Amino acid sequence: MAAGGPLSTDDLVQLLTPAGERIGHQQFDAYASHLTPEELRAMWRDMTLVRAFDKEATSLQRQGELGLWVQSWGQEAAQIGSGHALNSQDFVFPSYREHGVAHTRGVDLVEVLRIFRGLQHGAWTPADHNFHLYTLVIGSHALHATGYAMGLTKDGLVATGDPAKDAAVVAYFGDGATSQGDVAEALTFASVYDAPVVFFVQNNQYAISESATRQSRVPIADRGKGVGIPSVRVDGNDVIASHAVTRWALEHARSGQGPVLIEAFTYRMGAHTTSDDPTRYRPKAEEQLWAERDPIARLEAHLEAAGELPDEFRAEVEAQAKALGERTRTTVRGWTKPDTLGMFDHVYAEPHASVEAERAWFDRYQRSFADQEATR
Amino acid sequence: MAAGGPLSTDDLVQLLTPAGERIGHQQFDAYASHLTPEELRAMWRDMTLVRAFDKEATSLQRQGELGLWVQSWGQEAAQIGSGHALNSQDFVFPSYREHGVAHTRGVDLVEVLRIFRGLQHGAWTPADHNFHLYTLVIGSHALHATGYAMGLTKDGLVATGDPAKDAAVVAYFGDGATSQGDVAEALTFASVYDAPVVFFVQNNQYAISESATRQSRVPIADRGKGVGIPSVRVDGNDVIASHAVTRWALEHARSGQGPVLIEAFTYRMGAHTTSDDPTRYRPKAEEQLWAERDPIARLEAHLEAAGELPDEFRAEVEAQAKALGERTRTTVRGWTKPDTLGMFDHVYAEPHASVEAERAWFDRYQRSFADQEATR
Amino acid sequence: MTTLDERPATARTQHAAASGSGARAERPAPTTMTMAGAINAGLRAAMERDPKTLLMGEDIGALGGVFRVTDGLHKDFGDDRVMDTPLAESGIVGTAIGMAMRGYRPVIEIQFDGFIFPAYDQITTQLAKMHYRSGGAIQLPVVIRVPFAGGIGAVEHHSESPEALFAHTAGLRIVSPATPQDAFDMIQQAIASPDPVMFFEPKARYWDKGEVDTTRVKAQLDTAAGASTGTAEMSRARVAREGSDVTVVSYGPTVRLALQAAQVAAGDGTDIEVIDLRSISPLDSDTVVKSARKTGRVVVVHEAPTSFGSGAELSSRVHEQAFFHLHAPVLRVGGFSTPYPGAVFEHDYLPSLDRVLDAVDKVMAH
Amino acid sequence: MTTLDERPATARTQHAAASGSGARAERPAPTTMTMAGAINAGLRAAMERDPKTLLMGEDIGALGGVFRVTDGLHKDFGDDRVMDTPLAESGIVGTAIGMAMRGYRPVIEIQFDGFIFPAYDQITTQLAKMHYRSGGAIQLPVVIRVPFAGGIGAVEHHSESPEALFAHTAGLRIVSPATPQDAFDMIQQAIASPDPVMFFEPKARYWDKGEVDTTRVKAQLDTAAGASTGTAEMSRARVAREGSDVTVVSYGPTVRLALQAAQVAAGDGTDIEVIDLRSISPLDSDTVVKSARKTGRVVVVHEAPTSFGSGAELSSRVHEQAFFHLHAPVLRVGGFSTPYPGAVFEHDYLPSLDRVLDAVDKVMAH
Ligand SMILES: Cc1ncc(C[n+]2csc(CCOP(=O)(O)OP(=O)(O)O)c2C)c(N)n1
Ligand SMILES: Cc1ncc(C[n+]2csc(CCOP(=O)(O)OP(=O)(O)O)c2C)c(N)n1
Ligand SMILES: [Mg+2]
Ligand SMILES: [Mg+2]
Repeated sequence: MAAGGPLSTDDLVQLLTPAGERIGHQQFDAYASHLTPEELRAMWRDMTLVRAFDKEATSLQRQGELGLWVQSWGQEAAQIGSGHALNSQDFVFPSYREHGVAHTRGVDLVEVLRIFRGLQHGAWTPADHNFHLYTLVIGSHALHATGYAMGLTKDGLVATGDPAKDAAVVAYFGDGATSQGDVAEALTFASVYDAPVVFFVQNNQYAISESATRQSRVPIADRGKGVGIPSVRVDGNDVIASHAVTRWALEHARSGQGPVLIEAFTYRMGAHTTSDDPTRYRPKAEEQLWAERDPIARLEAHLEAAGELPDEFRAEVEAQAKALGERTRTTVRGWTKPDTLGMFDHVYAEPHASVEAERAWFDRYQRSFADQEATR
Repeated sequence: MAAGGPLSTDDLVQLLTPAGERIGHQQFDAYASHLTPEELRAMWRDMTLVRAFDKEATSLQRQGELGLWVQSWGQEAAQIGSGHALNSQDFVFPSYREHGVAHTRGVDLVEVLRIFRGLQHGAWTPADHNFHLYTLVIGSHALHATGYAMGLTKDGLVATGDPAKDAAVVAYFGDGATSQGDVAEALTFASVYDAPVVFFVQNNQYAISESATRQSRVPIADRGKGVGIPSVRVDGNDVIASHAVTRWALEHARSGQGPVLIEAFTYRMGAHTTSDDPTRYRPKAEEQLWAERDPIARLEAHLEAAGELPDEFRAEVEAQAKALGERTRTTVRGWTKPDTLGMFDHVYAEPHASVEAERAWFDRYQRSFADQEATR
Repeated sequence: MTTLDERPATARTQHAAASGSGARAERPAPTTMTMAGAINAGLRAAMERDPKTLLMGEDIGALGGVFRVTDGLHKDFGDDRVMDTPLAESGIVGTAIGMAMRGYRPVIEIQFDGFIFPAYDQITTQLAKMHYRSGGAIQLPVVIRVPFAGGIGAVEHHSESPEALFAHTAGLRIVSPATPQDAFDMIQQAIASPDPVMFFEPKARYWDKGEVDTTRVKAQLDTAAGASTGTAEMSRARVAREGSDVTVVSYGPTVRLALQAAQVAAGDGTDIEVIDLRSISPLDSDTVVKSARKTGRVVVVHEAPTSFGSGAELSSRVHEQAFFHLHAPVLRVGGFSTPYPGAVFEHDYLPSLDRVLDAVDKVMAH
Repeated sequence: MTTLDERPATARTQHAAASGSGARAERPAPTTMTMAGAINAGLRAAMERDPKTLLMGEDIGALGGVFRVTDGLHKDFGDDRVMDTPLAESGIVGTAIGMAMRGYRPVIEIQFDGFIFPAYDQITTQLAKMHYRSGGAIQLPVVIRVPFAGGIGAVEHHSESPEALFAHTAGLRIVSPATPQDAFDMIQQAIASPDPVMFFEPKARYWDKGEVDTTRVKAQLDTAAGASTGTAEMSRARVAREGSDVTVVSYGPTVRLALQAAQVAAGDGTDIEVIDLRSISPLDSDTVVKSARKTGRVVVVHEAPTSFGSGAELSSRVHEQAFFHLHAPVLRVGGFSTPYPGAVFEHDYLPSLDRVLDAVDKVMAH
């Protein structure tokens, strides 16, 4: 791809070099200056836990305990960095790979696996975490995020001057999603209504097998220019930079200045999902190159160089990761199939004749087997 | 609307001042320098004829001879200027208001009225004029245009070096259409596949009652920036400038350099359609202001100042306009309802059991009335 | 024009009883309204009832919508509650979903039937499924108003009847009023309902007039259980005319036609029972089956193409549940398996009085 | 796994006769293929037959599609004829329409059933109507391949059966193969057809194996009338098993189930005739009605929700045309009126052997 294309690494905001060295940035330094070693350690912990969980889920899928698993491997910095920039009153619309963000919103990662075990389509109550359900239909939720943000404005929760009140929305989606008409319409609505929404694109360079060059001939961040939305490209493997630009964007949105588009340039280190086979479409050398740019290792190098990653802390996180892995295994294996009649629940909020009739029929039908059993 | 918004008149390419004075332009002068007085008169003639026809159709609708009419009034310069830039091998995808372009493609304007009399949905054979049917579903045809252009590339009809062979596509649509997901997807496909397509947006400032500020907070031309498509804003009431930028864009596309987006800034001088009532949503003063910027008057002033609009020519065009009006009236009034069974034709290219059965049933059913009549 | 389809006596009394309102004594005289006027009044009442109710659509503000159904509302409720949107139907439905998640009750106007399809994905995969996929945690009380069906001599894409294309998807309620009274009541019940509702307005009936009692639904919706009662009520079919020989079932634009057919047939000694379904999802097949068991003959009428239309579902259910009571198979009278043709053909394309009577004759032949 | 639904003897002989091919003598031994392999081979044959045939979709190039149905084709035909597209279904269908206008025959892969809806407007208002609105001047030979239906334990949106949502729209042909042989033949007939065809591939059957004779359809399509003959042939139902007591009608994924039911019922002394519709639009109701007149009892099986599904249309037509031959009403066995549930429930949700046999028992009770 020519320079300036969607895989270009020019103009990425960076606050940590790949070697872990903290560097300055005229605009965004201010949004990272509050980060204490403790907070950086918290990010490192979150990234490490999410990756451990991700691995565990992958192996549970291999063992047949899950139907599918979607890894966030490689995208932890973009997710945890941005997730740590959120206030509790902000609302998030994830795609399906945002386990890192889910974790920062207090969603129990283990519960997420209910979806991938086929028990239910949504596995948490969005209002409890200000974190919407995963959306699998690419791009659809960008519009929901925009509408929710428009609602925040109507509710008077933007530009109040009270930081404990001002709220914004973040919509996460991928490079591939930016080709969808719905995402374009979301950008249009957001800009026209000045909605307090941050579009956070994780450009992980692939939409399943397709390179981001298949979606755009310019950087994905340019999509903002088409509708007058300010945008920024950030090194998505740099957790500090990802955090800083998101803080900036959220302040922009919460203060009534309208939407922002962030492109976090990163890499999907694993397969698209456990059903995918990346050897068919990308060279091992590329994977290796990006393995060397591991986002967790980068923060680790930074903290170590500063002497801020003591062994006790490492050990503590390691133990937590292990415990999470164990809890994941035992919980998932303990899940049993719920009552079949539950399949008919919640189709509507009010009774609907077809659903009621079919539920009643199925109940009788199921019982008829039980009765047959009983009379044998 | 703030400066820089979609109603801004800054940065419009102009080659004729509103007073009709020919001015220079660094980039685009070269694309107008070939225009002889004769060619300018031809444009004036076309604009005048199209407007006369438009008026005639409007009064036919008032008389109940047409179900609806969609005026092109006020947009003649954008349409005739760009239409005159087309080569015969280029292909056009119009929206529903492009009567001016239709005329330049050799479509008999009177035939267009078949659609508005409810006789048929399409009233010409697209391949005969390299002019597709009107499309009423806003924005849909932008994708067809892009696909057609991709086909031109596959056919080796782009960048051949032979100007008689190189071809491109022009898709016409309005400011409102630019909000549709389909238009965004068309821009994406066109840019990624470097399709030889020119997106020609007539920003007539309204989508029915809605101001263009409801669709965008930046100039519509900026939509190109989002996907890396070069774009230009032109004074759409300046026929010479509209012509010049379209020539440039077509050469760009035909020579394999990919798509272009043109925003022609103009004004819908009439109602949206004969069903519309603009007094409900726009001030008379605005209409008057734009009446003073009439695109035909502008070219007329230019030609007159140059002594290039002799009375005989005026008289000739006037006679042609009158003749066209008369032919329109008599032709339209002469149209009778075609055979009802034709309603079942062309649903499929190959026989389809449901259509065949229903046609046969309807035939019998209709005949049963005739039989009843006969036996009375 | 006075409509033939006003049989308020039975239907209204029945409703009043159902809603348990005791306000009959103080009920003011009913007003005459067009259907468009009744919807306008219903929207206004809903907006006054609940400040979270807002309208979204193309040209619904200053213009009042291309059919003027929202006339005056923008003036009275302002930009914030009557929102002219960008020209993007998927965007309208998608952002409405987000607003509903934030506690609003968006009422969308889609300009014409043929322009609902760009929003099809948002309606089918998002709006319809959110309550289910969230295990009941998220309600989306979104109403999508669609002026639909033909008969007005319009150009392409302005006369379609796409209701069956939505009824197959669980999670949506699909209703269509046939009278000003129902239009007034049902739009308010639809807005009050916690479920997404597609509200199909028979545009050819917009200017038909009828008496409207504006008090009944108000009393209903002001109660705590109003949303439930209202949802249940708009989901029930209405016997628009009682009869004993043949049941003619219809909804929306063609109910008037069914009543005309009944009037003509009465002259020939055939007593037609006319059922106005009002709701397509749920489909109140119980009411139809009851009638079918009585008359033994059923004809279904709608404008949508017969093939794979909602009449197919109704026909199947009546056969399944009343087979041994039927003297003849259920017949369907609908549009043909072609795109909606040019306006000069529309009266050939659409179900006509003759075609309905022809079907009635056929079922009566057994 | 060997499939139960292979009855090539009758069906194939019938076809060979229909196509009038005299090549029987030199016919090579049939090959064993999976359905996915058969579609792959059919695509390859179509691409070799006509250089204007090209493939479009997400991940169909280097990856070979998420089901590997286009495996190897990108390698052999290159970027220009196997096009990985941007992630935008409306864009794929819309640009395919433009390419078809320019003389190409695009074959689109939609990755999963649940992702067809963003393209719904282009399919319904553009692809389906162009031939009609152009008065026959524009043909759009576009094929849309949709891996559909459930049974593979997938997450949301990956197991849906949306065929009825397209069958109601005139201008589209809707087909679905149930065997590798039909998959191989029908994909080529669909591509050769001058009409737009939606080709629903039962994804749970992709890995079922069967014998495929690769010569017959070749001989057919190489003739001048091949496109017409092929279109007509893929539009006809196939009697997959002859029987005298009950007709079980199905298509695509559930044909195997119908044949299993027939086998089990045979043990109980009930002789089931199994009809594989193959085409949903047009619906070959003649073949079904003929069978219904013979057996007097009909059960329709499909995975899509029963309500407003294609079974409703079939049931209505059978009643309309064979009412006085029926001993019992036509019964339908389908999915429920809920969104497709979580994978742990899918075997409760989907038609099962027990549910089909239960319906057979019910119609046999009369
Ligand atoms: C509308 C729609 N089309 C197709 C798919 C199938 N699909 C699932 S993920 C995916 C790729 C998404 O790529 P991207 O947006 O870059 O996100 P990533 O998976 O890389 O995080 C595709 C095509 C889908 N889920 N939805
Ligand atoms: C998908 C769709 N939605 C709505 C409409 C109704 N409609 C017809 S024209 C129009 C306004 C179009 O505005 P614009 O694109 O600016 O074109 P103009 O009419 O000004 O030339 C609308 C909303 C439509 N035709 N198609
Ligand atoms: Mg990606
Ligand atoms: Mg406009």
